[in-house]
Amino acid sequence: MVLKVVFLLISLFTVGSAFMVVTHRNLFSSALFLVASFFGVAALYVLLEATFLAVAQVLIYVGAIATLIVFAIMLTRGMMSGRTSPRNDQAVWAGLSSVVLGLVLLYVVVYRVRWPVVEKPVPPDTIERLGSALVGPYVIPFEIASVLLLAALIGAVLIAREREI
Amino acid sequence: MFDTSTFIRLLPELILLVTALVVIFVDLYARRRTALGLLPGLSIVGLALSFLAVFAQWGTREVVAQTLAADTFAAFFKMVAAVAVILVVLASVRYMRARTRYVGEFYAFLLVATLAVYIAVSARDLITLYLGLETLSIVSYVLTGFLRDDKRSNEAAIKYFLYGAVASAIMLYGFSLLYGVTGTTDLQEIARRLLNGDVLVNMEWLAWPAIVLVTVGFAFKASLVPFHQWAPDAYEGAPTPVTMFLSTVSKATGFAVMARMFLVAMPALQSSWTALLYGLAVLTMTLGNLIALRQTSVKRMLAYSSIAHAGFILMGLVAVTTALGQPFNGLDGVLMYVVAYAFTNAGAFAVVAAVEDGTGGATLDHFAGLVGRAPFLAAAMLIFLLSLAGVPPLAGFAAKLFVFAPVVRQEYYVLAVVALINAVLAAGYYLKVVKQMFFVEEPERAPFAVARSMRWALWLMIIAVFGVGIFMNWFAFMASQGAAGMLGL
Amino acid sequence: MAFFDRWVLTIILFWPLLASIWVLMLPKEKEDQIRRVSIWMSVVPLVLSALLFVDYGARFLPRGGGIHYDVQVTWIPQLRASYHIGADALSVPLIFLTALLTTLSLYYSARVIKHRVKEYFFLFLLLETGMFGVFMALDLVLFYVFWEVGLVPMFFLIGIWGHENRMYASLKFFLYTLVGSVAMLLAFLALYFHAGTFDIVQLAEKRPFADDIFKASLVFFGIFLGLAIKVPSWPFHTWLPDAHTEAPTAGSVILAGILLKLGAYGFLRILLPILPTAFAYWGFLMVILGVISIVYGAFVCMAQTDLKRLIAYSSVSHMGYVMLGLGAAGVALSGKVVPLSPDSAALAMDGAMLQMFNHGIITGALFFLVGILYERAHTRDLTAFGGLSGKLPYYYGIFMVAGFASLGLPGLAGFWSEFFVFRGAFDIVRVWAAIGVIGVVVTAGYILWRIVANVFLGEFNEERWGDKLWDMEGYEKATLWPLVLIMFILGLYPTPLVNFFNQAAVELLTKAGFMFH
Amino acid sequence: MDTLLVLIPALPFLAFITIVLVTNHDKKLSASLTIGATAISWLLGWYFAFRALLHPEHYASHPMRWEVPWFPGGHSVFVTGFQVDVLTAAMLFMVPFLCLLIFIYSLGYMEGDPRFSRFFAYLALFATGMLGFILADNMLLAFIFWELMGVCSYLLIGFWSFRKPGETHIDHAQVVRARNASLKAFITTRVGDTVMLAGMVLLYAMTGSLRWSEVLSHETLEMLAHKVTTVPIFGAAPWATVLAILIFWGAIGKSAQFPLHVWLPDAMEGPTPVSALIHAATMVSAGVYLIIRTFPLFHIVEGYNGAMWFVAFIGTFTAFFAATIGVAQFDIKRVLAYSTISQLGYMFAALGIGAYVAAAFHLIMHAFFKALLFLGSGSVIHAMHHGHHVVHEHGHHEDLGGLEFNPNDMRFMGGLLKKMPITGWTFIAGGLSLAAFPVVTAGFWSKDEILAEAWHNGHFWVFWTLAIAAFLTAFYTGRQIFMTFFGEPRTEAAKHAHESPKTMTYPLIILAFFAIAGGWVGIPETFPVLGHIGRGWFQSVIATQAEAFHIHVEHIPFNPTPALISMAMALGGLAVAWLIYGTRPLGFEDPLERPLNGLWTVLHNKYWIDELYQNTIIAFAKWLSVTLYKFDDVWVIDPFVDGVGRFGRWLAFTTRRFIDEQIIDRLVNLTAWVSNLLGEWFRQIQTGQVQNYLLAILLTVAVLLLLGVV
Amino acid sequence: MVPLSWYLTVAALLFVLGLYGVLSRRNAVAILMGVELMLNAVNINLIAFWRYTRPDNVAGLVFAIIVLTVAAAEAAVGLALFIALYRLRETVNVDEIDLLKG
Repeated sequence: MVLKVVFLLISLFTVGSAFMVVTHRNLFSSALFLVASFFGVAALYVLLEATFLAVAQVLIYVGAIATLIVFAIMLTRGMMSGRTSPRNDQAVWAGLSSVVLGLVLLYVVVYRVRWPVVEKPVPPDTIERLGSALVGPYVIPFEIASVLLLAALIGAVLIAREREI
Repeated sequence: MFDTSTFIRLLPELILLVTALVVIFVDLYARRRTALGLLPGLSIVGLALSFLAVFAQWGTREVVAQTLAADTFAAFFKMVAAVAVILVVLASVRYMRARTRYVGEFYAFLLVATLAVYIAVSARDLITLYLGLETLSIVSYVLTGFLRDDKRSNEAAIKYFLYGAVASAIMLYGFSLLYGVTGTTDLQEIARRLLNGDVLVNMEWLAWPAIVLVTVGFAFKASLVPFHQWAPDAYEGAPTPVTMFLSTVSKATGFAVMARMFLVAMPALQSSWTALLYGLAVLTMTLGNLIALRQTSVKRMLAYSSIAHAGFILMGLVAVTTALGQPFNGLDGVLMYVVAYAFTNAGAFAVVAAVEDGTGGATLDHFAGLVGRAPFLAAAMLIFLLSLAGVPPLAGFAAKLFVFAPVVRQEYYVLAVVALINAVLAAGYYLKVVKQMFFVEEPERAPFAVARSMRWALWLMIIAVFGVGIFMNWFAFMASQGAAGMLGL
Repeated sequence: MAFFDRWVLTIILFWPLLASIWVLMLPKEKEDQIRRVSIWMSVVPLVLSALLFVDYGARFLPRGGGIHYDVQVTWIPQLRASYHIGADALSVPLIFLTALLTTLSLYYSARVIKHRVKEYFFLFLLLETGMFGVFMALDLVLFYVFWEVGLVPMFFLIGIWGHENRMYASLKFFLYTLVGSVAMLLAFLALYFHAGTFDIVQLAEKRPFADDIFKASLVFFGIFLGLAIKVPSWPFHTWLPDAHTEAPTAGSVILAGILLKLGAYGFLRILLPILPTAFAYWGFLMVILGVISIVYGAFVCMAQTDLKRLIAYSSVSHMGYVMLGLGAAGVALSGKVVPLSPDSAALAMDGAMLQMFNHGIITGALFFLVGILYERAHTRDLTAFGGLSGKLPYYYGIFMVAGFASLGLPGLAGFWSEFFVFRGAFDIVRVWAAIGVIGVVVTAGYILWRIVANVFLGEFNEERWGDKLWDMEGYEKATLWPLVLIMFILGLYPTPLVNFFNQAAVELLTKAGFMFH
Repeated sequence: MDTLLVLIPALPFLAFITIVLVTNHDKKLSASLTIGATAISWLLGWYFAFRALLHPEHYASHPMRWEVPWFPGGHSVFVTGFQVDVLTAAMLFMVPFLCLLIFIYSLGYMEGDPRFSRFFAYLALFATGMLGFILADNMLLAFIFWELMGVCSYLLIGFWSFRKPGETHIDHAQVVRARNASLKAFITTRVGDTVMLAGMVLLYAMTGSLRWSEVLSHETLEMLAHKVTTVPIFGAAPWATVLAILIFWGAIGKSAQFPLHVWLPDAMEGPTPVSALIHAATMVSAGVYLIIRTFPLFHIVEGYNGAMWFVAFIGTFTAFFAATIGVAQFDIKRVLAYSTISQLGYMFAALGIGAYVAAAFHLIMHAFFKALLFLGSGSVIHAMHHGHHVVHEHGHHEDLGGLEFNPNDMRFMGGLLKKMPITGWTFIAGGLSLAAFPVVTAGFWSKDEILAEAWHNGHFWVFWTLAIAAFLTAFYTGRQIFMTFFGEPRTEAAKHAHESPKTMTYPLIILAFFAIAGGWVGIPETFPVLGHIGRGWFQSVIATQAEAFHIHVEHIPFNPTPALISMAMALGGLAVAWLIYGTRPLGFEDPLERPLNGLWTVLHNKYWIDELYQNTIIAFAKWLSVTLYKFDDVWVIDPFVDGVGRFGRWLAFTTRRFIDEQIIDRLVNLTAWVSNLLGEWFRQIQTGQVQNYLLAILLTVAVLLLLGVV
Repeated sequence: MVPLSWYLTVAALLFVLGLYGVLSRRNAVAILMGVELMLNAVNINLIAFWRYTRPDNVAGLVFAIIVLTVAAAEAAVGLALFIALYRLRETVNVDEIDLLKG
């Protein structure tokens, strides 16, 4: 019961922050709300007993991605001022269809489908398992992910670098 | 679980990776002029070696490191990709040198993209599959936006990026649902669990959403209408060699992944995904062709044409029969089309690149009277366009034959008629270019020369286009083996 | 002899391709050499096809015809498609016709074409291979390949060397034909799936869809569309006037002389043997389309002021006889109408085949003649002329022969086709044949009233034409004499040709299950 | 020896080929070639003709023949060849002989024509056609030659249909008239021929053969007479009747019977020897010959015989109808043309009532006297032309009552008998024969026989109509003679006319002999007194042939009533003509013009049949063709797209790209237009705004998911 | 214990909100934030499914980690592109870049 209340609070926080992310006029505030939302998600992971993921979430999302975003906002300065509308012409349509999609998803995914839920505790050695899975069966994705990161970094540098000429 | 055999199986990928690194290092440490000459050669050698490594293992059917399948299906696509990228490299030598300083990185990225393709086409696990596709996407964004000082290139990359990010997120959502209902990410395993009674009950509601969501990602890669809209912009804005890559290799990967996903993981849901793909096929070919009719830029026209061709390829998948041993099973049509289309479309874009080099643009007007100014280019373009139109004895005909056939076999008459009309529509705008090149005479415009590497690439592609058309049997053999090898791993 | 039997067709087929490659390798400045090479190279298939004609006539015709000189090499083993070529009593004369018209066209073009010579001769030779291929192919895939191969060069011939409106015409030609050919391809695939082979001979034995008239009809109409557009039968004819009018002279000659025959040939080579039930079932439709083509085409001719367009429409009318003959044979085959004479079906087909050959010769000649006039006057407006018979007597004479042959004057080649077609059709589809007869009268009307009266009779416009028009030159005479001679010879003694075609007709009908009493 | 049959048509053909290819430039050589070849054909022809005529019993059923296999058809082989039986022989007696005479006549008539050689080439070709036609042993071959004659007729009528630069003796109006006449002739006869072609192929289909001997064998005919078919509108009829009527249409066209008679008068635009040969003696009578040849087919049906009735009706009507028109014509040749139509009508009427022999007899006789009349008129025209030329050179200008001078116009003649006696007298001989001047002339005997048969067989309508026609014939013949040869010359041209050269007059004399004496071979045995002279030789010979065809020939007894009526009509007609035209000087107006008033106008304008056709059938055909073409054009090129195209063409002067696009717009007409429109629409979707694209994804996914839920 | 469906609901809401952000925001960086929200939603799904259906199989966790990594890489490349865009055009408003269209 407590868990449920906690869950509700966290999720309200998360979803609320997310809502602010997509609606706030000020871009910088949006970014802050994004960070908040990421923290909320990390808390949900904790509730789901995926602590490693929670940590990773904080490290990667909050530490890396959110920072990157803020950097980008600073570099493309002047964009957080609310002089022009943050929303484009199709915002209404986008809202309506998002609501429709959301309702359909909720109807199908949450209401209709009976998920094969099993009542099992999380094995205590989950983190070890995760580690060995990453160098075992999932070694290829793991390696590829590193290649991807390398390539993405080189690419990002290549593209974002100041003009030399 | 890691032994020598695994390394041997992974040799093609490793070769690519090593080559990519070597290219970067050479670029860093060699003098610029040496590097410019050396890099394409190195890349081609790497690709060729990797091609040979794949070819040497033709016929194997085994699981490598749990998440990869070393089967003929993957091998087929890998070989197509390797050859196509070699052509891309050849076509980009002069083009890229004239436009950017970062030639080394360009080739390295091409190699990494190829590697991603290798992974994606052989992935037999949702995770690997996703990662392969995503790597390909991200590298492609970089390649598209490679000319960072070019507004169009940048715009193309941004659109591609945003579109890709959203599409892959949607696909991921679909993956997560699939994972949720089956509890596994292994494709074969998913298929097995889907046959389980309980799961099937759940799937009654989930099958369609899962298919739709998953398809968004693949359809984005394969640029199927209505998930195609990034393509014309990205194709037009990207450096032309990259467009070559995107419109052939990248697109083929989309089909490979889609085929594997649907055929391996979801045979139980065939009626659902067939219906979806049927609709997409009709939309794709019709819309692509209709819009292509109205284009004045040849590059953009070819972009739309390649969208339309995706519709044709899809026909093979729509009409696929699970009896993959027979000819005209549909899947071999996809393979045939992909190989024929790779050469042909790559060729057409290569010509566009050469024309851009020679005249500074790629609108219909730039093609006027091409036969007088660069007869070889005109002739090559003619051959490619005719092949795209499906005129025998060129590759495009073989391709059309192999995708029309399953449709006729399955008696999808509406689809057949739509395809028929589209074949004609397509010919209409191809001829527009032919007309510009041959019928309009522009005696006052000066002739221009074509780079030697480009000549090589074009000759290779011309030979390939004729080869696939005339020695259809050999390619059909490979394709049917490729198709037959996919199931059961 | 064995060598001849095995290789003659392959050599005829690919010789022009080799020649075209040779032309392609010559530098484009050496125009005279290109012309010489093309002409002389094209003589080889001509001689060989003449030999083929004689040889087949001597060796196989008396012994019951059949397919000979056949070669079969596996091509796509998975699909059981092969390089299977052969010739029978139907195709041998048509191969000869192709070779003849091509050589004459090349010879004529050598003098007339002065612009982008290399491309022209390259394409023309390529075209010849395509046409030969269709007449020889015994495999549907091969047939389709050659069918399309012929399309592209003609597209260029019209588009580059044509007249004012050439781009429109060439596109229209290409797209129209493509619609048909893709439909045909789909139908071929359906045949394949039913019978498991692309081989025409085997398909004819297996007779796919013999028991399912609905599906047979679907397939039939797929192929029919492709062929009828090429023939062209009303209402699929609308590409033809444009294409013929805009094409360069030799292009029109080949277009009318050979390419239209490819369609008709397909009816005989594919539809009749493979889908005899559907062919019989829809024979009546072909009759109706044929008759409409005849009458409609003829009437439309009367309204023309453009000389070339007139001849073009006359092709619609004349190819209608082919359709009528084929359709009548189909109706007879269906057994719904029992002809009074058992030979009628064969005679109707004889007529259709003869018309294929004769129309090639006659309309070919007419297009040459129109071209000759156009070269001098640069107008095709037939009201601009008058009294040319006095100024150009030689030209007048030749034109009269061709014109009379075209209107089916007995004693010239064209008569026989009409006679045979009507002989067969009157026995089978009496009323329709009777309507078709109107076309014969109108044909006389447009040839004489539109062309001869306007162009040749009346007064010569001295101010406008003065010295601009002169009589035929040596090379023009040399181009036309062979055709005129054939018109005369066949007109009086059609026997050699009828021997071939009758053999083919009897064979085809017998195999399709027609009972000669 | 029978193989030599081939030579009869082949020799003139060789002459034709040689002239066209080789000797065109040499007028004399060309003419001699034609005449030489025809002469040999004539000798050969007479050899065969007399062989057959002297042994009719044998050759009637066993003709001389030469044959070769022609072509296969299905499982049968078509054999072709030439044959001479008695009927052929009769024609073979007349045709080459007349050809030869007329060719010789042409030497003089065509002298000085720039295309003299060409003329003789055509003549030779015509001889080929006619000889081949009568000799052919099957209908198909006959048809080929039949059409060949049609072509020659076309070529020769239009011989003056164009003017070479610098050629002045032909005026513009004549060029146009000749051109139209030649086209009219060809196309009108082609109408009949095509119907006949239909009949022929049906006959072929029915009987499996076209050989006269097989088609007309008794068994075949019986089969045809008993098989019944249903003809739309007309109902059931025996095949024989249907086929006969279809074939008869060929004859209607060729022999210029109503309603296809309109071409023959116009055909007089051709040179006069052509009129004499083709449009009087041979080709037009080929139609009659064809019906005589196929008569068994007409005759076989017993009881009510529609075919016979039809032939009789057409023949009788035409005989009367054309005669009335002949009364009101001024052109000397046109009068003869209408008379030819009328006389051919007689022959058909004879056939229609079963008078087989009489028809054949009249055919031969008519050929002689009508050829004579035409040649005579040619001689007159030649003289008038010459006279006019002389007058013109001397600068005289005379008042012709407001009329244009025309050498053919009888109103400008008069008194020519004195100027050109040979022509005059021979013409009178021919005229009397045509008018059937009793007893002495050939025409009398042949015409009388027809009337007698009609009377005897009780066809009174036929009889009386023909009798009145005979009166009219005599009347207009008399009118012609009086207007031309008697009285005083009414113009300077007539005054200056003089006799034609010998090449022209000798043939006249020879023909005049036949026009008078020819009939004596056919005086009926039963005719009082004279019957013993000829003993009806001709009749008995032809009767043999008829018997071989299972046609019973009745030897009708002499009946004075029809004979007297016939005589009265002939003499009456001539007498009335003399009263009106011979007794007082004539002006430029016809004495009958005023009294007859409206009727005259009707007759003079030939009942406006030409105008009727012009405004109905031909107008309809033209309308149809234009409409269909518009339909074709409009249908192909959608009006809208066409409009766009035109607009584009206008813009083309400023920008070329525009027109290119417009041309592409018209790509596949409407389809292309629609595709382009759709393309343009869809192109609008591609806004360039990536978020629009993304919204499209969302919408698609939402819609698809909803589809799954619903 | 919290029912699975609750997590799924949160995930779906996040997903849709992210999507709405992507579709409605003009600023490219804001759009990227929307994408990140969507990816987070997917990760919630994955981990919730792992926890509730197969806690003993770590595939879901691995998948989530991979998604995290990819998200980072994607963000890097995307932001680099935006910076280049800003340099070229002085704007990062996505609805202002439409050179390529039609």
